[in-house]
Amino acid sequence: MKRAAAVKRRHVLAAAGGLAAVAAGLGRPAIAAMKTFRVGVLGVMSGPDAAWGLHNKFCAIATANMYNAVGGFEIGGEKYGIEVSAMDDQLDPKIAVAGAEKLTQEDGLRYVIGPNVDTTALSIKPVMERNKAIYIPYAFNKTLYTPPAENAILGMIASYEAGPIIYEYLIKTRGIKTIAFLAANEPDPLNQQQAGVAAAEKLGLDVLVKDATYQASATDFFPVVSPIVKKKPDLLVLSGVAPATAPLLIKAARELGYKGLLSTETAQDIKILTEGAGKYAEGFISVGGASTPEIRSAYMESFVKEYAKAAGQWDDEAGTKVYALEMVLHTIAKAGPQAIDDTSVYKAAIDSFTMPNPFLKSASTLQYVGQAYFGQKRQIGVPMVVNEVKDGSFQTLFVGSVA
Amino acid sequence: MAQILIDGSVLSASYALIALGITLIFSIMRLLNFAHGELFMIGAFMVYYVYGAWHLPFVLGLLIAALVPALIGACFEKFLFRRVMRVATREENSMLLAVGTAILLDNVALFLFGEEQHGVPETISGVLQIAGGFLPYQRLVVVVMSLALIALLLGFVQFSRPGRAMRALAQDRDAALLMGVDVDRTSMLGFAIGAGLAGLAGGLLVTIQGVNAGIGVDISIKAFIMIMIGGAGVVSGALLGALVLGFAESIGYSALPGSETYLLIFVALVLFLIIRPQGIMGHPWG
Amino acid sequence: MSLLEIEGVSRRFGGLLAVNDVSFAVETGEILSVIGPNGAGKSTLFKLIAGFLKPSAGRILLDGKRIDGLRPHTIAARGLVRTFQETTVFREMTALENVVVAHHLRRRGSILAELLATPGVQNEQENFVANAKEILAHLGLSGFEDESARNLPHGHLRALGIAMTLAVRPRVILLDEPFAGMNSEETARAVQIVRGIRASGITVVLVEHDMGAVMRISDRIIVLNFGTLIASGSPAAIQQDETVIDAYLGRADETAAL
Amino acid sequence: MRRFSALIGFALFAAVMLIAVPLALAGQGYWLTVLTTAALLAFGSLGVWLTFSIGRINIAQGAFALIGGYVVAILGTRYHVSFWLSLPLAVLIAAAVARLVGWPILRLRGVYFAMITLSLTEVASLAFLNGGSFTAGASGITSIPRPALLSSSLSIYLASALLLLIGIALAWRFAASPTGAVFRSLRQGEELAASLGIDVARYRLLAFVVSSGMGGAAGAMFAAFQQNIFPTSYTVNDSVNFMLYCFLGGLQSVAGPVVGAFLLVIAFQLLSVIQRFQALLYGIFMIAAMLFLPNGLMSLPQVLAARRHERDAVVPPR
Repeated sequence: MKRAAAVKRRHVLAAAGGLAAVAAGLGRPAIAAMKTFRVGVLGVMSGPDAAWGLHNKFCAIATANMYNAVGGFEIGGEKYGIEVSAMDDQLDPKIAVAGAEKLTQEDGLRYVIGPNVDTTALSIKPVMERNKAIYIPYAFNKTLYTPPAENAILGMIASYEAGPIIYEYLIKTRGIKTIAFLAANEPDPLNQQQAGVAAAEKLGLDVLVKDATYQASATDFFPVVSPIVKKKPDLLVLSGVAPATAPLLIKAARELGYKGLLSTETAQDIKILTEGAGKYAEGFISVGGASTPEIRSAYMESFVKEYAKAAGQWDDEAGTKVYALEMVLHTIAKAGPQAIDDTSVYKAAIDSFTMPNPFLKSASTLQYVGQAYFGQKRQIGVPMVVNEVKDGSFQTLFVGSVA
Repeated sequence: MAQILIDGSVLSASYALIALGITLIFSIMRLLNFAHGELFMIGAFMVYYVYGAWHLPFVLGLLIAALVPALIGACFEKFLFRRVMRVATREENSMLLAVGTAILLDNVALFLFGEEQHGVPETISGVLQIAGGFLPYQRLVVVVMSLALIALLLGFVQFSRPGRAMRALAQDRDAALLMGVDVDRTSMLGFAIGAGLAGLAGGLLVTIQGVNAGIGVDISIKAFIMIMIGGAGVVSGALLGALVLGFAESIGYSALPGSETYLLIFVALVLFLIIRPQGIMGHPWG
Repeated sequence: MSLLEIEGVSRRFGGLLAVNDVSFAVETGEILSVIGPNGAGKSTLFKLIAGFLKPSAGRILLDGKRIDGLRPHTIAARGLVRTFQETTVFREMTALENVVVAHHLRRRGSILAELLATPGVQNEQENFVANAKEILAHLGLSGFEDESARNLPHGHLRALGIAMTLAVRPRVILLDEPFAGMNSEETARAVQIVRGIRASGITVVLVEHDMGAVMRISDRIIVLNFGTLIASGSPAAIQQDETVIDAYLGRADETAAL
Repeated sequence: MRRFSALIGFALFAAVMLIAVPLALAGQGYWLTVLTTAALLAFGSLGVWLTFSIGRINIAQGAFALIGGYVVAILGTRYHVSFWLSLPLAVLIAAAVARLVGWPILRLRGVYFAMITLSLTEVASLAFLNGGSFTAGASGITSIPRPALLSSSLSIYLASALLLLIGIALAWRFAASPTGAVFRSLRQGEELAASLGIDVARYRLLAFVVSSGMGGAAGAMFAAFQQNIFPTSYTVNDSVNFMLYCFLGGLQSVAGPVVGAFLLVIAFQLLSVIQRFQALLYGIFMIAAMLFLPNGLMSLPQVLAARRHERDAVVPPR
């Protein structure tokens, strides 16, 4: 069945604008004269889940445009114009493989941002490993990042990393003792559910419901939720819930008389939440974009403007994806120009790399993390912002980070 | 237990509108309306815009949720199906055309409405508690309105002149022609009413489930399941199919986690069709 | 032992007894007609014999072996083939292809041999084509071999239907209203064809409304009314039979009254 | 004569697929991948085409591709069975499943058969989703070993192209053989066929089993080439697409599904600008085809010829 997970409104005109922006960037004579660094974006850019891939694309374009506007990005003493090649994989593994082949072989790219989910990321894994091309998936399957695989870098916080941090915070501040988990029967949510259960047990929580699932295409959640809320857990975790489903689950739980806390480890959309669940959305805890308004730097503000120019409007959910191209560029700058064509040079530089986080007001550093989960540093250490819904909008509960 | 009964009734009542619509079109046109779920989705979006976004009365939203899909249905019948069914050399043609209209509507909706999930405020808030089960008033509203609409439709088909023409057409196309039924107009009306029912179901359910542009396929599949259970083209079969599916879902979901429920529903359906290919109420076919 | 024996056959549809305890026998080489008013159960009887319906009670024997309950293709393989009331042919094939397909029971090649188009299979097909052309010519359809069946005139379609049945080489052929909708000239030709079939050694059972043709062609006639066999005998005897006249007249009165 | 020109066409196509394409695109993994995809989809569609020839609208091919893929995945990752052994096994198992479910469901016709086969696609997907550790559930099976001899894009492409050529030959021989004529007769009248001594149930089962075996082979090749398989690898949309390739190319000739699959797969890769409109274009294209070209793209020359004839004729024929 078609995935019902819809994320964020996409404007046709905005997309057309994005294409125009790429074309304009190419046409500029100043850039044509200098060397160019080309980066690929591969992800879902059409259909119901288009927002996921479009976020990656427009973030890359925004970063590229910002550097191109100031005469390029400096690598080894030379300025490079930055060019983005975007490919739509339609969330179809078959098409994703063709796209990966095109980007790595036909276009000769060594750095690709994306894809968005396990199925597409795992499909292109052999292609990327064979071609020794670095790629930055936003998918959580551990085999992508654990040896012998060495070319994938997780672009965001994995929900299995976020879970323990959130539960620990809630134990301390709200005194929760019992917990229940509910997930869609799909790879990402199920993995997150398992990881969440393991983390909760480690923290000494009493896990009342471990393996409740629902069909991804379900629309009425009363039958699914009612057996869970009967057990009255202190916290009900909606593992890896799709933004489209979250409000329906929240509403169902509350209408069935559930009084405890509700949380998820994935990013949500406030408009969808409040529209779908109304007053019931209050108090819902989720992981936010890594750049909520309260913590933005001036650089982030200008990024937001640049993004809006390319995409038509800023989208808070894109906040988790602003880091990818920035990290790639600075790591290459640190490793030296050979890294542009030889990713082993890049990988050698990963372990010791740090840079100040340009997107946050407060001083913090960006680095590669993931040793604990993957046995090697194959994750971008983006800050983890945890939100709570208050009066119909997100409020930052706390900012955490992963090792 | 009470909850299972409540959930089953809510699901069955709303599914019945979907099943009645698709079975009506089937009985008159001998056509499986693949775009039924898409018409449901469009109806849901109409209520979302009229009631949710523009804050006009819910009933006006429902009216538009019935009219827009009905108009689309009428146009499909007049400009596409009538033409193709007249010249078609293979019976596949009209079905493939229906698949085409479904794909078309799916994508037009994606462009017009975006892929974002939408919801509307409740028309009435509060939760009724009966025998330990929870029944939000909103769901009660959906059940009552569904039942009223079903009664209205059955009355229309039974007693009105166009309704009788539809029944005649459903029974025997040639005989209806001989009896002086305007076949073209009645077909168009039947398609429009069937599509309008789908839109109404969507418009009612958007208050519970919300809507996004991708739900069409799933709704269509549910509609197919219901008419396969009950028998295609038979009103009583559609109602029975809705009852069976609604309670299968509510019992299944509370007894079995996740997607096993639908696996069982499908397997049971295939086994059932082996024994009784015409469905419970249907006439033998195939 | 008769060629085809119907013994106490009944068929019930819900509460309706469409065929009620009918028994008769068909002898080798005869032309037997089944007549009766509309709804008398003639078509149901045909379907029962040819295996398209299963009897609720009774036995049907071909060469003394039971065929009731067997599926139509098996009964065809035993040598009993029916035609259809409507002019049923494969409309999107040419006349020749129609008759060639009807040689199915004589195919000997395995599917593998067919896919590889072995000389044996090719040979066999050539024989079928030659034979099909012969049958078509015999039924006055030469020149129409490569015409799509959909374009054939009505009368030729019925001839084509008979041509296809002949290609099966049956011993018994059931003709369902072979003369319906024909003018007298066409009927005369069709009667000749049916006689020709009998002359080639095939036993003929037919259901027909055209009394003139039935009386001319039949060796024997049986009459059904409300699913029950009410008379059987030579054409001359049937024409004198009171119950038969009543059955037909009764119906005629009803029709007139409507 | 017609057979001769068809042979020449087939030989030309084979030469292009096996000689010209590898020479021209040897180093270009991307295009080889696109053509591999097109070839495998075309192969699967040829099966659906066979079921069309008996008059059944088959929306189950995704289910059999899924079965084929999982056979290769499970045998390859857990029991280290060579792909060259598991490929025929995948075909056999898909065919066996088709034989089992085909017998009852083939009694249904028209839209009922379409609905039940569409349900089968759902059943397969849900069954693999709920298969526990045997199918690895929602997380699917990844890291399927590459088949021996098929380590490069070129070799995978060649294997797929060869498979497609075999598929075309198979479907073509079926269509041309007496069995093919029996298939076509079933589409036009099962009762009449039965009365002529044709075992209707057996022949329609044969078509469905062969079709599903081909679906299994396509899924097996895809799994080996992508090295992974998930319950969602083939959905109702994929099953519908298999059917659409046939229909849009044309149901009259074996070339139909091949033309349909290649044209649509390649066109949408070339016109990446319109990729976002792909599904919309499918929809419009289908409706337009139904209205103006009900016999598929392959009938375009005839339709144009008829138009020209109509226009040029001073006196209307007959």
